[in-house]
Amino acid sequence: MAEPWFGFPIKPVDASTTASSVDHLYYFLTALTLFFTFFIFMTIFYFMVKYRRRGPGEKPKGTPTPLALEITWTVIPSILCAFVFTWSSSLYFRNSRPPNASMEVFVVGKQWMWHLQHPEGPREINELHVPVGVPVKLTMTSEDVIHDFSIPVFRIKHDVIPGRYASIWFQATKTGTYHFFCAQYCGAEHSGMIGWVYVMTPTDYANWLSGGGKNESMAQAGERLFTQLGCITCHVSDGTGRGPVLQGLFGHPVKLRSGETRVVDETYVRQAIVNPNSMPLPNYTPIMPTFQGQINEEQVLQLIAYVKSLGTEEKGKGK
Amino acid sequence: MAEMSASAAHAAEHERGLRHHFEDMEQQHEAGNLGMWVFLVTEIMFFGGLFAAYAIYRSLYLPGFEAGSRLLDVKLGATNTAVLIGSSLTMALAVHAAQTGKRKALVLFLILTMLLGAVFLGIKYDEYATKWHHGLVPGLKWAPDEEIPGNAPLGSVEMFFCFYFFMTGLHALHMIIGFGIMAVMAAWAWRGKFSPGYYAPIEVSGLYWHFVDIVWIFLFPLLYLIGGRY
Amino acid sequence: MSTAVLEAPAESRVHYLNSNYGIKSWLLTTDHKRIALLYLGSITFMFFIGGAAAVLIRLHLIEPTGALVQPATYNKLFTIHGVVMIFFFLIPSIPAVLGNFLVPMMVGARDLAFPRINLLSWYLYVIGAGLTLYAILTGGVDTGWTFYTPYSSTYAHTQVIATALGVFIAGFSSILTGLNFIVTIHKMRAPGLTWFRMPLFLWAMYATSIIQILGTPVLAITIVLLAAERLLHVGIFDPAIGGDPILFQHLFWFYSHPAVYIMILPGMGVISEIVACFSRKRVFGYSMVAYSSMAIAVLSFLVWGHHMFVTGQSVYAGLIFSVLSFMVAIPSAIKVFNWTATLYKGSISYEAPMLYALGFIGLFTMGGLTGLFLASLATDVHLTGTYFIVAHFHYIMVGGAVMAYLGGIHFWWPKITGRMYPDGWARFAALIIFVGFNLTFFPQFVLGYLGMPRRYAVYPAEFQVLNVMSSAGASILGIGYLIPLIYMIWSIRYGPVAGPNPWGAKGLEWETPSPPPTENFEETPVVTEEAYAYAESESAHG
Amino acid sequence: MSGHVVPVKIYVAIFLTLLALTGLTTGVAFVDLGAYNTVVALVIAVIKMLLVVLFFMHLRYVSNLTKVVVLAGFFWLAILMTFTLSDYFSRHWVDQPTGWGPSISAPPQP
Repeated sequence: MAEPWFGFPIKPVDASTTASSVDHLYYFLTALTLFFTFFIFMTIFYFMVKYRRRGPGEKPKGTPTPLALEITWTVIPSILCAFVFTWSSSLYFRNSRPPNASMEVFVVGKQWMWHLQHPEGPREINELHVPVGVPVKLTMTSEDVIHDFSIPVFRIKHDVIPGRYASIWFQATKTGTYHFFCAQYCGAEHSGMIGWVYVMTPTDYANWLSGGGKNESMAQAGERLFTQLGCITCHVSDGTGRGPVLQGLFGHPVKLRSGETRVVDETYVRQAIVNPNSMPLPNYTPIMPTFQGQINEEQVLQLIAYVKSLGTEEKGKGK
Repeated sequence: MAEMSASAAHAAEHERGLRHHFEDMEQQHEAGNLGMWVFLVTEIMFFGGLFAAYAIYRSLYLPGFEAGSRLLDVKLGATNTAVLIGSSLTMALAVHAAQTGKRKALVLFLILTMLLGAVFLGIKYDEYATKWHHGLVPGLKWAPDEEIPGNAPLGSVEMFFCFYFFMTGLHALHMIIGFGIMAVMAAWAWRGKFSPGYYAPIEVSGLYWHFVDIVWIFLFPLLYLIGGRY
Repeated sequence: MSTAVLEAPAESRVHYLNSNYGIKSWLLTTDHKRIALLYLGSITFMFFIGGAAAVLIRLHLIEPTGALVQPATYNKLFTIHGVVMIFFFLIPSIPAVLGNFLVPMMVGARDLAFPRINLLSWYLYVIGAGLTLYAILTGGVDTGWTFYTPYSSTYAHTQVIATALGVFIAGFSSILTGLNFIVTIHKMRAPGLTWFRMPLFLWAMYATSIIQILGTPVLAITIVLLAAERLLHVGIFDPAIGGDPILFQHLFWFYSHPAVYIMILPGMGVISEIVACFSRKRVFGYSMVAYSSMAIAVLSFLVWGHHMFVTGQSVYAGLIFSVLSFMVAIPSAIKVFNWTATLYKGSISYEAPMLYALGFIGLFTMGGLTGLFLASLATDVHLTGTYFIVAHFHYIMVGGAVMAYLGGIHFWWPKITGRMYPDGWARFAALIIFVGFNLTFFPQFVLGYLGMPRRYAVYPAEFQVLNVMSSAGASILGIGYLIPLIYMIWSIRYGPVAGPNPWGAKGLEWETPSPPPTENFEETPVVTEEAYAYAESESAHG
Repeated sequence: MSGHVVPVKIYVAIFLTLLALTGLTTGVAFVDLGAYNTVVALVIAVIKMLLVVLFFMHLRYVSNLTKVVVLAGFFWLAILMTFTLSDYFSRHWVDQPTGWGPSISAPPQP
């Protein structure tokens, strides 16, 4: 997965829209490093030869410290740093704002494997199939310790933390098969948490999706759970139940009893399922039992997918 | 070139209590005092880590923290605050007695300080025992048999009690260490080790004791009072 | 060197080494110089334990499938390497050995302010190291030196508590050393030694002590909380009751980022001394170098979040930490430029300490500049958690701190022991270490850019070439470290007598015999001039 | 030796003030002031701390150096608190970057 340079691996393949922009910054920083390293080495070397001691009792003359010089070599690095900071931060901001209509994949890390699930249903272990040219959002959480989902050829990574959701996105630009890694130490088989990303043409991807036979989609699985766990008895769609109506809820702001306003996103729904009493709502008695320990992270994700499928408001519509 | 000063003949006058590497008592006293203050700064940071964590979790899990706070006995907390302030007074008076060379008063005030410290720890023990009885000790005996005020989430209440025991436990540990130091000081004072010219150990121990008092001055409102008791 | 003249008196004179004998005279000593030697012995021991782990790591990584051990064992190896090298070698190295020996002498005092506390801090170090070794021998520990929760608190099945306790106790050793230095520098300076006449080594030790005092307690409480959580199976980092693993990282890095400056700042102080002495010049921009040490001490506490850019820390906090991380690069850059300028119009000679110092400047420059990749958000996302981090960190710590430590040991060795080591061998070793070091760690930059994650016991075959190069370099580096060990020990017995000032250096420590008498100076010195008055007509303002 | 001897009267006065403040802060805890309960409790605690530090611990009478040392301690505590809290308080500002569309659908077909 490296692009060889005279047969020598020196640069990873860039296979996402993010990769090349990160690489440009990387090249600039490398040039900066090389320039200053050479500059310092050469200056030292020159002084070493020119001002070598010529006799045992030699006493050099003192040199004054010109303030202008001190200011110069304080200001120049500062300007360079400010420049790199601005460049890098705008890039980072841009890269953390994905384009609309991303496709979504859910990732659960556990010691020591990756479970991935597509909303349409297909599940994968240590493999991720995605189409080229489509923005893909990964929503990730962990069953146990901190992991980190890292795809070097896309130049992205993010920690995967138990108890909350993290998300990253990418848009692949080259078909091929690439490694992804766990990049946060997670125990004995940490180095075994490696998998493959298959970047496919959209047609191939469509074939792959439909090739798995009759798959239950995540939302359907979530709906089944919703009934099984009895959620349906309180969260009634006509508003007569003891719990809030979930239809059209996702993506909307809600006001909590504490006065705080939160947008119903993945993290919110997860918290509402595993620890409902931590965020009581004004017009409801907090009677919902906690589901912590009764369902695993993948099932939580399925429930979230179901809540999402009950209708969302398109937040990005106006843009 | 540095010259050797002819005047420094430190070997000549060895005042009582002066260690050989200091020039004079003034320097030794200032060094000891500064050293203790620097040590107290490390103590600020030591407790500071806990206080920072407390601030974060309190902001995240307010209902649980308020409920946990209301499960504490504010009367005992306030009594303990008064007891500890009293021990700070006796400690300050002990330093005063040392400065003015009153040996018996010094011993008396040190023993009073220890006594008040013991009362504090006794009350603390009683509080811990009650919490144990009600199953409010995370990790060791967590099965609350009291009604949780405001129906707050149990996990957050448990988190509050983690902080309660870590914070008060570390504070109590400091009290116990202080108790030991006071015992040594009282013994030394009894033997007449101190004089108006040499009382640095008393002063420095006093600084430590007052610091422990200050930690409690903050723990009391943070744990007992700001729980929406109205 | 005109050592022959001084040979006779040095042998018959009473000094700190021969003033009394026996185990007790060492284990109960309160003499800062003897305590420095106790530290030197114990730290060297720990260095070779950590080094042995490093050798096994590099051997193991020659094969993509792992040449030597099971992954679980490999995880213990890199944890041992990290814990031992950081908490038991790098942090105490220069402060506890050279600082202990030199701070009282440089301020012109007979001892540190609190000699018994100084001895206590050595015992704490030994107890902490002992506990950690016990943990290693009874099953090891596999959390990485960072002890991240919830792995360390809940999932690891190894000796986490014993190791944590060892680090906790060693932390107090570090605190007490810092406390001693702060009080000594404030209260015990000789008459005439104003702040801006102090050698830059003292400024560096002062700045280091500030970090030790203010940072270490936060690590201590964090470790206590971690151990308690492990014991009680519940605690404030436990996700089951809403605990946030990222909070652990905040508290951990609040200490552990400034801690890298505990490791490098003293090294910078050593380099200032050496460069000035061997170029016969006052350090260029003396006051800028002194101020930059203090600036680093403060700024180092404001940048810890750059270890957490990909953890899910808020984007805004990330931005703030990023800009502050760039800012902390500036004082380091100022130092490098000033050291280089010190050589200008000097009278430069190339004994071994100077070679180490020049090596330091070069490697530290590279290490510092590669830090920019990690302060910058967009590139950090790709590089963090990979071998790029490993390479950058080792450039600063091994290329920087260890080079400075070795340079300092070589520079003050004649003062400490009264003997000279063979300079030819020393120069040879410096060269070997420089070459071996670059061969070991430069390939790791490339490995990191290619995406190889750190802490991998086995790795995809595409990374093998660079790993083999790195391992080859490590074998050279390992030999490089053994050479000084041999000739230094040899020199204690057989080295030529050094005399009080073999380098013709300035500074109070060179105005007393080698080895110094127990009380350092016959009479309290009075300082009448600025530091580094080497040159003929020093223009006194700078 | 140059230790400052504080009159016993002052010690007793400080002690009584501290007791009164303890009573006050306990009493205020039972009055509903909304968010200000916390503020009042902390302000009173800070006042009590200052009284102890300045008089019982003689900080009023010692050198500026010691005062700087103490201030440094609190300054660094403030660094720890503000920087850590800044992360937690700003996490929800842009938890999800804007622009996530409804993403349960299949990718657009070419």
